[in-house]
Amino acid sequence: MMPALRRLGFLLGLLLFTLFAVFPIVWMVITAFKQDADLYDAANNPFVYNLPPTLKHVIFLFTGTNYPVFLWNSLFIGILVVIITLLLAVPAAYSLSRLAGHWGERSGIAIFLVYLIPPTLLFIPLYQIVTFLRAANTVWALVLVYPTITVPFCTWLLLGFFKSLPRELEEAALIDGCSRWQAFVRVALPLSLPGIATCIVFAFALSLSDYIYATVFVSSTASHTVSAGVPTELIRGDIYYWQSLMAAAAIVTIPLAVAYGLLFDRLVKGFQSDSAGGEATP
Amino acid sequence: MNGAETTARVGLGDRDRLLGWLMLAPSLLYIAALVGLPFFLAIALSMTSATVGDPSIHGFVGLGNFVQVLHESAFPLALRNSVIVTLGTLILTLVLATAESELLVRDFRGKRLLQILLILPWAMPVSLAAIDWLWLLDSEFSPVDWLLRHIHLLGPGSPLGPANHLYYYGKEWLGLGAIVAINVWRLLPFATIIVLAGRTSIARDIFEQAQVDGAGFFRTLFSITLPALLPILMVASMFTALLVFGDMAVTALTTRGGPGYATQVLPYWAYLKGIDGGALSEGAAVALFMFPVLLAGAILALRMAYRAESQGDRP
Amino acid sequence: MATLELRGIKKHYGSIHAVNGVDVVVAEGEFLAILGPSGCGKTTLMRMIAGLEMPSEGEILIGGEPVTHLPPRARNISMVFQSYALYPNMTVTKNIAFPLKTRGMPQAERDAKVAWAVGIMGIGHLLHRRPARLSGGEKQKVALARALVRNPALFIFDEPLSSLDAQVRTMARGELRQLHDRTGVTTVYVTHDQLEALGMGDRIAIMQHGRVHQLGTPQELYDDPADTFVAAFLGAPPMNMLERDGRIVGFRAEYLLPSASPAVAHDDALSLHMHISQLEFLGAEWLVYGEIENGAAPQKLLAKVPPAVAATLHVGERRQFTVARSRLRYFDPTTGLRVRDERG
Amino acid sequence: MMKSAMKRYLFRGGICVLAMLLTTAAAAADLQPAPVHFSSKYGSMSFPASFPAGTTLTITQWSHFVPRYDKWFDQYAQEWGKHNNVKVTVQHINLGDLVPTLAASIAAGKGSTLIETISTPASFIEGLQDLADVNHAAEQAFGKQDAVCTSQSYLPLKKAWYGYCHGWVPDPGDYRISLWKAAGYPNGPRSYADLYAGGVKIFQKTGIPVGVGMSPELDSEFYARSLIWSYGGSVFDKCGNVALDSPQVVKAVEFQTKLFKDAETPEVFSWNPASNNQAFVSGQASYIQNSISFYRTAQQANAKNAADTGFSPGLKGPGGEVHQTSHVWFIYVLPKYVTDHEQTLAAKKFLLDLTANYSWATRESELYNFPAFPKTVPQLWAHNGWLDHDASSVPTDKLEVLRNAVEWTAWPGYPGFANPAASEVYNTHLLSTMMAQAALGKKTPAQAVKDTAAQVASIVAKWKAKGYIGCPAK
Repeated sequence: MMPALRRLGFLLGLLLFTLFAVFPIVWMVITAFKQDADLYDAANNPFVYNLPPTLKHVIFLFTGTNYPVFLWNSLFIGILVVIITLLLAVPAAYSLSRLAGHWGERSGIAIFLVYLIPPTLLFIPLYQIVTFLRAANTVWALVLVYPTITVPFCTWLLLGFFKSLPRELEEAALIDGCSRWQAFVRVALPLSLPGIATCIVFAFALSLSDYIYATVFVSSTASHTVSAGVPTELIRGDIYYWQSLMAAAAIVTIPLAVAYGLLFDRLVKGFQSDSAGGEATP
Repeated sequence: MNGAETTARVGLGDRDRLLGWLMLAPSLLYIAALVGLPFFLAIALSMTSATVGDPSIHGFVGLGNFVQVLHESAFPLALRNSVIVTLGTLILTLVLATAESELLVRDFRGKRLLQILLILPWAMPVSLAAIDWLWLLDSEFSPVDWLLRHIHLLGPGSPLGPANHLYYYGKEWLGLGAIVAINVWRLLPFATIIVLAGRTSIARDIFEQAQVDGAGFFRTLFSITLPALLPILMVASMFTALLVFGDMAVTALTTRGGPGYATQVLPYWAYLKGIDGGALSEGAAVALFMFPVLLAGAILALRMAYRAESQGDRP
Repeated sequence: MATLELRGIKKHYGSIHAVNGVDVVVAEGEFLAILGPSGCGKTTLMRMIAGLEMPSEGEILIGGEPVTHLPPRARNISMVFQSYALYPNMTVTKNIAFPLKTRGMPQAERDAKVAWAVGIMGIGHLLHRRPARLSGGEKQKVALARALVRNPALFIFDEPLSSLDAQVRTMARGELRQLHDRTGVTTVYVTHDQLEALGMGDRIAIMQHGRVHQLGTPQELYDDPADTFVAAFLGAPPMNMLERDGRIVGFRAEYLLPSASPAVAHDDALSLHMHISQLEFLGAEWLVYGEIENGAAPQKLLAKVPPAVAATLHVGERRQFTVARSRLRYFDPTTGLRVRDERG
Repeated sequence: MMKSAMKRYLFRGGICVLAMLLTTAAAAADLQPAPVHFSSKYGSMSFPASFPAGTTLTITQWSHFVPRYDKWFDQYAQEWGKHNNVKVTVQHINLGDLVPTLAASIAAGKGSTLIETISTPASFIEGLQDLADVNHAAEQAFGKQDAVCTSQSYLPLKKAWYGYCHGWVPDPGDYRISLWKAAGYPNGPRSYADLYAGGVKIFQKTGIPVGVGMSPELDSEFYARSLIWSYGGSVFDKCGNVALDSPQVVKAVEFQTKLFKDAETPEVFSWNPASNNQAFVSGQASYIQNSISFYRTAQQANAKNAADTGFSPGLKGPGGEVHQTSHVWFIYVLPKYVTDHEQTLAAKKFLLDLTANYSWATRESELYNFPAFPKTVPQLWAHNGWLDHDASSVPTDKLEVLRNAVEWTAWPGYPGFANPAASEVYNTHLLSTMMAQAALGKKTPAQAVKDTAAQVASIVAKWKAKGYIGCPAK
């Protein structure tokens, strides 16, 4: 064995992966503080500040655009979507894994089928439905439709999770005086918290990332999310406000990455319960 | 003593079947109303002559829109590119995710920090990621071009020259490559998490056995790790494929389908035709072409996953 | 404490009959062991008693009251699972208190009850641990305490010793039985280990293919098996069985002894010429592996002999062995059922 | 056509004379827009002095390329609302989101009262209210509307005014003075032949390419049309039938293929609407066709560059013809889902009041918005007025070239009117794609034209079947 060579390969691998992940973001952060004259001079070294860095564009982002509103909307929508998703997906997953009999355990596939219908196909009729419900052009439109993306995903994830919990625990609870519902709430639910934590992160991330619904269902600036609002406000036809665009992306990304990164091992655990989404655990 | 206990009220919470349906019902109703119904509306729409100006479902034209769409020169390209982008992203993502999970399965100092750095792309909304890459691969100001020029790979008299720029989004294969790169970039953390989940749940003694048997790193990887990972790799591919195949933000914000239709993909073309162009029904028809492709892909992947898993179960 | 009555219990899953007509009455305070190989339906039967499954047919009565359609919590039973099913997110105290809490017992009363159960099980030092940090034996005690704490009408044990080490297991057997004797709670004990069943049960129900083959005291089952299945299943080693004169003759290994004098062959004993193929030391006894000519094929027999006798035996020799006629049990070769009152 | 243009020219001259007569030496003072005023009567339309309480008006429009305009407009809208007792809400969205928003609003039957599109909304005609009354009242009050506007909001076949166009934006050629001077074109290129000859020279010498796009975006679409028309071809005939497959169009595509090969880089395939400005402003393009918004930005960000920017009229084709697409049209539409009577009336009054105060719009957009009704902004045309004396430009008459822009400006649908097919062809980027396919060598110019013509034909056939294309019965 060649431990030294192996170690070198290991470090090199880590370095390459980190560079790939971080390079576009470093470039983003560098750009955010550049002066126009520096940015648009093709002869400049793009990685350094040829003119002193400026906070102008970051300040513009917060004072001259509705970015703070977008941030708030994204957060608001994200949190509500997470709540709705959990309210729908947790009982559904439990029901499929424990109560719906044999076909329920195999319904992982069926849940996947819901995914096969991409938003690009649905957004026109969905908009008619959203309007029928008088939610168009408000944040509620997005709160209403984002669970279409998050519920199947989280149900699938939790389905695996519940299946991996020993049945006896809930049966013990039944015998110890719980009804089935209480056994779910008092025993199964606390034990599935790692899975639920994963769901929270994924539901939030998916709702934050959506572009097409956010673009089409909401045109009022006051209701835009970061995802749709930033391109709308900072690409003004003839001009890309590159520095502000980059700042906007960095400001939303970096804190989330820290949060997700700290939860990294948790997220991995969230997927560990199950693999193909349908096989019953013995 | 017993008598008092048995009078405990028997309620809804005790009837498994009924409770099961009640717990499932909200999700089912929600999905039926907001996925099922619009899906059938979309199908209905695709068989009419509806336009954005008059989107009501009337004026039945049968499969006319599908025939019309099939005849356009953009269709084969959009289908081809959708498949290329999806498969390209899929293969690269899986290979890289497997490699990355091999690294991250170990413990080392600074792992926390590295996890934060590696998950960065996934924390960025896809539209902002696309804009980031639009700027990163800008035709004039790309720092990648600048680096390439500085190591004399680009520019007059160099291997990639003579131009001073590569014009990523202005070329067919570089454009598709860039779209693949963006998708790989943003989905790699997600795929790595899934693969890592599978990787860490492989029993340790298998690896120890392999070590005892004298298998090297690559031997172990190909004979032990990968076969054991197969089911979870299928799951990762499903998610990756579905996220990429249905996405239009990356294309819409970078190449816009150009040059010509060289990098056009089905979802953006559907959007362009249906919304920008106003031909709602034709847009719906294009979008519906995605469905059978996705369905076939999903069934294939799931079958493979089940087969791999049931084989793995056997002692 | 209460009686338990099972009347014509059946359970099918599709075309599979997991339990196929079981009638059992367990007396108040009785310790009933349900014994059978895996897949015999004992677990399903137990789950129906607990209320975790509904029988397809039949009735269950606890304390004379029908509970067939009641959920588990309304049956006032306690159950100790094979895996103990301790709630991993709760401390030992909380685990034990859980059944009381679900019944809405006030805190003070609850504490007293828990302290009582903890005292009985002698687990006072474990109270603040979580299940993950308990040994197998400790887990078992906690699970027992949890079952005990609320004075159930019925205890159900699902192979509670199977995950313990062999040494601890013997001890635990004794403790479990003592616990039952102390509390006097009617108990149903499911196991596939006959030592447990024989050692603890007031009566044993032996099950196979969803039916109870025999229900009786350990002694009855051992001495008078109702059919060839019981005879072959119970006892270590199982009963020797020979086909003779169109019947199956069975006898236990400990009754097969070398004849005192080779010439002796009288009416009261069955004598067999056996070729000794192996001798095995068991500690207090020796196990003799032998073969006899029996029609076409040689047949293997086992004898259990005291050391003194064993010393006279040698591998490879042929000896005459005898069994007292009173020790012989006859079975019908087609049905396997015991044929009674037979002589010669 | 020629005659009407001449008439307009004379008419404009009249205005100038009038302005000169009215002004004395201190002309600058009177170049100020008249104070904002609202009238309750325009032509045959009259409005209440004040709307009943609770009347609302919501307007969705783009984020203007000249940010100053938005600031002014929002303020103006509030002032208008206060004066007329209407609660006005203005939303600004990205130009790319205009069409989807309009589409979604119509599909949903709910949305803003007025939506302003920046190209013809003809393909939405089925979902829009007829605005004949407003357009007639405007003509009575403000004189004739420029054809570049009328063509984008009126469909003769149906006699339908599906929009109200209040302004448009010329699309001059923009050239880097220093480069073209060095190449021997001190006044910049004046014909496509100049563009090729000079462009190639500059590219070879400096590596700086010509910046006319072939990307699926609006600037490239404009350029493709300008080129085709100046070469004597057209996409449609006067009645909206396909006329694309002609030798002239093939010639135009051949020209572009050659220009790309000799004087452009592949970046032109990847452009978005901002790219040509960005390239031009950063000195990486010798010539682009674009409206003056980038110039306004450059004046602040990079004065040196701005000073080195010259404007030229549309380029002459081989036959001497000049046609340049208008860059932007400001067209308000009133979707059919707006049914409230007061709201409808308020919307119509808003449109007419805006036109009455258009000199503000033109000035606050830094001369980006040209009036649909030229009479409403006399300051623009006045001698020593806004165009020939733009204080921020060096020299101050740099924008003078725009004065006659209306004469070399055409529009999608030209020589006929815009129709839903023209709009669909434009919005799905068929022409820039055609140019790109030929330039990339994927197809021969002739084949590219033929295929695209077939595609256009199927779109035309579809709309013809719906009765939106054809010659109006005389």
